[in-house]
Amino acid sequence: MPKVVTDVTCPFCGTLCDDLEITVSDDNKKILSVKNACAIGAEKFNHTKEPGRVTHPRMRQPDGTFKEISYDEAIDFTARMLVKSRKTLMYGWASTSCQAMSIGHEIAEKVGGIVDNCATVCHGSSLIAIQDVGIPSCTLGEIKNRADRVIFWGCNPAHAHPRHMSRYSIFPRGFFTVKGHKGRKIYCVDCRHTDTARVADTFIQVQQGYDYELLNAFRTAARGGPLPDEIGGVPKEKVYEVVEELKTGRFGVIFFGMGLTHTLGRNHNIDIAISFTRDMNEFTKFNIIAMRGHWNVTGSGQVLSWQYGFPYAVDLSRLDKARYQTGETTSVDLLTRNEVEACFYIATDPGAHFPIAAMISSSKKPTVTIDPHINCTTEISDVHIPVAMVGVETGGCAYRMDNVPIETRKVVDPPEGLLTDEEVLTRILNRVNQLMEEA
Amino acid sequence: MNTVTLTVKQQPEIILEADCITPDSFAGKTAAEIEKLPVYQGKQNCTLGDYFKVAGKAGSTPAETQIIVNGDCSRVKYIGMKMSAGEVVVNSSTDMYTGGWMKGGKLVVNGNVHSFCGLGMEGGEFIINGNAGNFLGASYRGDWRGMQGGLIRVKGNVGSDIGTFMNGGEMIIEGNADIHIATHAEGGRIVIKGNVNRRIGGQMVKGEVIVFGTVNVMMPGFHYNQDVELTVDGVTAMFQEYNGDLGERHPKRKGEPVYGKLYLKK
Amino acid sequence: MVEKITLNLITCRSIQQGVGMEAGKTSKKYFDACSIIEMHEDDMKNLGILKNTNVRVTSATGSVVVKAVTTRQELVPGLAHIPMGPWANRIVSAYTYSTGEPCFKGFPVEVEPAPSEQILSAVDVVKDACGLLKK
Amino acid sequence: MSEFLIKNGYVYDPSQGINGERHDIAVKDGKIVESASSGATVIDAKDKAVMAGALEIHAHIAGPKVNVGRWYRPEDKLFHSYKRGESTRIEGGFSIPTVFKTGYEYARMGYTFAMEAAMPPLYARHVHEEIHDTPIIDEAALPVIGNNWFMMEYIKNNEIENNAAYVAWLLRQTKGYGIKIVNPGGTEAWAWGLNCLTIHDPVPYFDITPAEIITGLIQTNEFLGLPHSVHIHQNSLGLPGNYTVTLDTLKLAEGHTAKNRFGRKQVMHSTHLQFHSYGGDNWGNFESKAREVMDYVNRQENITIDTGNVTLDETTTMTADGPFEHHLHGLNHLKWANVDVELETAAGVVPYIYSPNIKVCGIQWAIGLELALFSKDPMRTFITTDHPNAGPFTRYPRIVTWLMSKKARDDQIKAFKYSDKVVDATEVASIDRELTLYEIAAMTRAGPAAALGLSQNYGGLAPGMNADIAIYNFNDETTDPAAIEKAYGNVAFLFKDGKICVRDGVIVDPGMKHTFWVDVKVKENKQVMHDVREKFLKYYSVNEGNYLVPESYAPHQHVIALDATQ
Repeated sequence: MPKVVTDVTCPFCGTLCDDLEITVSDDNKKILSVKNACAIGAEKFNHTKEPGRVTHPRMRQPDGTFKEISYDEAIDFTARMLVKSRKTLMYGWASTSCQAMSIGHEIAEKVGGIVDNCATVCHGSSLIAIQDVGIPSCTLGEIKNRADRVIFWGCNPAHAHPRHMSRYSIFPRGFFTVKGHKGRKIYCVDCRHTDTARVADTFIQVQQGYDYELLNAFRTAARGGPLPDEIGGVPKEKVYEVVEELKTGRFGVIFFGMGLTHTLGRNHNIDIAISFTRDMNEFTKFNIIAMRGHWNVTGSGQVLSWQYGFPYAVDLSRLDKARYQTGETTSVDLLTRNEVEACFYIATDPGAHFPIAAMISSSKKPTVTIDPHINCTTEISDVHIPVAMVGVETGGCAYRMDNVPIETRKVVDPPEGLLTDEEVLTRILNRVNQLMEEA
Repeated sequence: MNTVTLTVKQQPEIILEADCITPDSFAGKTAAEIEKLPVYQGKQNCTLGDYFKVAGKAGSTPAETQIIVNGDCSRVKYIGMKMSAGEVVVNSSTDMYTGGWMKGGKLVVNGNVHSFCGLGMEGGEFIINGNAGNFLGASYRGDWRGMQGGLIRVKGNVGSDIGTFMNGGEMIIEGNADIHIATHAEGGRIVIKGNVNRRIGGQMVKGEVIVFGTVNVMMPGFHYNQDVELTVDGVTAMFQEYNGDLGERHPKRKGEPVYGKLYLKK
Repeated sequence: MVEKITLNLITCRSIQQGVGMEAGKTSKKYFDACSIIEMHEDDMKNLGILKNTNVRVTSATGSVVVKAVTTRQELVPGLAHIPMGPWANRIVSAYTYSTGEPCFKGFPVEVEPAPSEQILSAVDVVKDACGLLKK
Repeated sequence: MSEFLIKNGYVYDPSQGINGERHDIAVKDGKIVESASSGATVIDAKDKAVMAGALEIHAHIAGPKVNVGRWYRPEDKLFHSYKRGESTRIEGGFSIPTVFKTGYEYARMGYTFAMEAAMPPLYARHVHEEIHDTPIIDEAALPVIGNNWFMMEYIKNNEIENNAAYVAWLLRQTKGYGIKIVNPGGTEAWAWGLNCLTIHDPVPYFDITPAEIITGLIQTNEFLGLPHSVHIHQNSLGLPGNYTVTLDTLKLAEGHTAKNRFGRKQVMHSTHLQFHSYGGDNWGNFESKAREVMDYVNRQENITIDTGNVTLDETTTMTADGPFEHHLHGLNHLKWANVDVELETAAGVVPYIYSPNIKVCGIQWAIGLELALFSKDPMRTFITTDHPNAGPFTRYPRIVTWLMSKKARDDQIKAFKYSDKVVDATEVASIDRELTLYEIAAMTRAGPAAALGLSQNYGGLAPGMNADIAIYNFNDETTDPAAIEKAYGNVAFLFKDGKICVRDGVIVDPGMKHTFWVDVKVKENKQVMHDVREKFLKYYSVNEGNYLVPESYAPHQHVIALDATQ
């Protein structure tokens, strides 16, 4: 008899929808159907069925081909690499559980690693901004229950967080928002007329790279100051009009994405958006939320923070202290400046998502990648250790984009013999301890 | 004043952390003692003597100690960090945090410096005879206390984010600057003799930025006030004075708001 | 008509890119979703190409061959988009302004028709740059 | 398990009335026993003070807002990160230490238990993840309930039994310990940018007042017979003149009697009272009302309090009192973080510098000390810094020194920039009282243990009790302030569950920490379960099935099981 697993959390994006219903075969081996997920989430669960899944660690040979090796061999190679390297980049963590991260951090503390997560190329800018000016924010349920002014700035949830608008931000009816979409005014600020812009009541097309100036104009307008005629392609009349509309709302929120974090000025774009949000609290209630990408990148930041006090780019290379400086201990800078001697990647694919210069540097160093699948990183690594998919084949804690922790569930068994991240990391830690005692 | 001369004898394989290269840690030490000061390459503990030949003898106090560094230091971080007195002259380019949290004395780099130099500087004089990277005289992440005092002078160009959260002191850039100048500043003065790309004085509360060259894009929150004559670094000229950032909070003095000031040479 | 045009490039997510990622980096879905450049029709006209023509995109950092397409995520003329992925990252600068964040959005590229050039696979586009691709 | 005999120490144990007498303490299998066998390891405690492990009754050491405070203040760790000893993890942070430093520092001061004072239920899992990673010390957490929608609806309709059933359900879901109230009604009002500044201000929409919430929750607490009483952070925190609101709130306890099987006597614990004992009506005429407040507390025996001592440091304020943090940001313009939590609560975080050069900070410092020095019953007055709000908990050695030494207080007063103004606005300079070690033991051990309903096993040294024992290098003869501070901050020995975890201030064993929570059995309540289902379907952003904190999150859990079905 097929079984239905309910309350399943989707391990794709930071929206972390936790209402999926998944039907699995009675032997716990196959996913038969996925209910409530978006196209991407469904693909993730269905992908487990794909043939050709790697089930054994692989080591790259001098001729560029890969040879199957045992977990013991792979773990020994990894531990020796970590013990030898004087400074190791340990990057990834966004697609694994908080429990696994914790073990990874213990390894890093032993071997002098620099633990960095996907925020480094995603919402790292936002974290820097929050460190500079704080952040007035709320959980997503508050938006559902109260928000009547919703701004999407430099983000496109229709594509990147497909169920965000229906679960939290545009369509749901909440306690004080019984009219749902009709009771809300939706704004979209972007340099493209996106699918998100199509559902907005007001679209403000800003010239690419002029968000900081436009937000500066919003702030100036909120204080009743004078403005030049046009800011980043937006007429000043529009700015005054929108700011007045926002002031008349009861509860406003800005959702922002990589349209702000990736463009000129990076953290400053977020910084000024937060400052605008803060200003608006003099007139009404206003919050701002980062549209975090990976499903558990937030969790990595949380665990690193309670253990070391920094949300990413945590430099433990001195063994006796934790340090942090974005621009120095961040992955792309470490790689392009050749500041590390080995690379350890887990639960992410920098090969696909880092600028190529960083990966060229990485490919010249001893590298181990832990990932369920073949990807752009595994193929330029010395060793690839395949593992069970977290959130599908094993469970663990994850944090949503608003920092709410939600448990991911094991839905099906992993392929025979495949270890989990937690198991692989624990074995690496034990091997590292052994090697260090021997030394 | 006594002089200690350091000469690079071996390049670090990765990068060298040498926060001991200051008059404060050298003071009262012989060359042999200075050679034993700790430096680091990742988790490897090394000594200064592993990488530098040390000659001469330090003065009995930091103020009486001069350090001259020869050889390529472009992979050496933290030179002159937290120095309180004395003098350091580096005849090379240097890496990050040169002159970080400097309190006094004089630091001269006859080359370029990388990012985060003069971070949180409180006093002293920091002369860079080449270019400087990003976050020059800025605050450490999260800190609202950037450059507090002292002087930074750069002969060449600078990167972005100079003087972020600047509260005091003066910075003179003889070349050009990129983006984000004096963001969140609440005091101090930045003079840029060359051109600036964009975003001068964003979220500025108080303080001054004076630009001799061109500005690619002005911040909408800066509003023209008047023309004024100023004498800046020995040059007298007419400037357009702007008040800003009008989007930011401003303290009041005698009932009148105090603005950040941007001066553009006419 | 011109031989090459300069466009301002951004790299973003798309739902097809998301689905492709989950289908696997070696999947056709991923290749189809990410080895493209989305352009405004005016820019295509200007360059004298039709939709689905391979083009070479070159930045200060590097160069990559992708397929030119149009998009529902409407662009203004002069703005182009390559979905985030290894193709885009061949031309994204690793300069981070000392923030850790590379220049993923807002940099100039030159686009020229390259109808006879091949688009490399996701893995190969990375291996190629790292000198690991067996020619 | 090993056996110990602690010989020749001066024992301070108010739970047994032992005041500095020489007593030997025997330890076996994690418990204090009558006598040790000849094989016991002998610990020489000559000239040393022997006390039970201390209990922290109110601190913010685990959970979402604490972690915001950590990560949004990298500058709090700059040059404040180190590793001490082979077996310890890296420690970091000054005002908001990392979990590792938190556990180690409490242990180094002789603490073996700490209460996380504000757990947002929706974030309970996060709180427990941090507690899980905090070494050595036992911990529990109080879910914040004072602005909860379920609670407000039940209490508005006077449905105490339904409210009790809901609270019991919530404690089980969140692995919580008791009822925390923060700015009742005011935090819900904050969701619209408003506040409740007196106990009679109506809560927007919910048509209820803070006074009704507090009274209803006292009734709920005693209906359930929880080990701890309601634990309240009152309305109007931190504002000049708020002592009248404080007295109004404290009076709500009148007429209520504690009903429980733990020997707990109070029905209300009023926390960080320093922030609530302010006179004047602006920062110019700001003054201490500690005497007025303590006069009432001394008379009213069903109240306990903790102090919230200002330590004169740069720190990070954080509270579920969202509107207060917004107000504070308006005063100092430092970075403001806020999180409103759907249906439940909110929280704010703002850095703050208690400067000895600022008059108000000096007065705040004095008020905190006055509360303890005016106290007639050290068993009802506990020392806290409301960590990290009035200062980091790592300053307890300094606070104890100020309380035990008039000279230490006078030295500090002299060091203030506006000494005269501080003296004028307070009474601290004229107080000669110096607390004894016996009184300190009452305020940090026996007292908080009783208030938390834990006095059967914790906070004392009687045979049968848990062998959590702190031995310090000082005694009542020690008068040098520096010596007191040093000794209190570096225990000679700390026994936790009968094992030595700290020796001469150095962590030697990671200990076996326990998470405490309260599991109350109530009559089956279909109404409440229906309400829960409905609110999760309609208003929460997570599924009901994902709300529960599994027991795997509570290491070596210590479950206090209650039956409230009778």
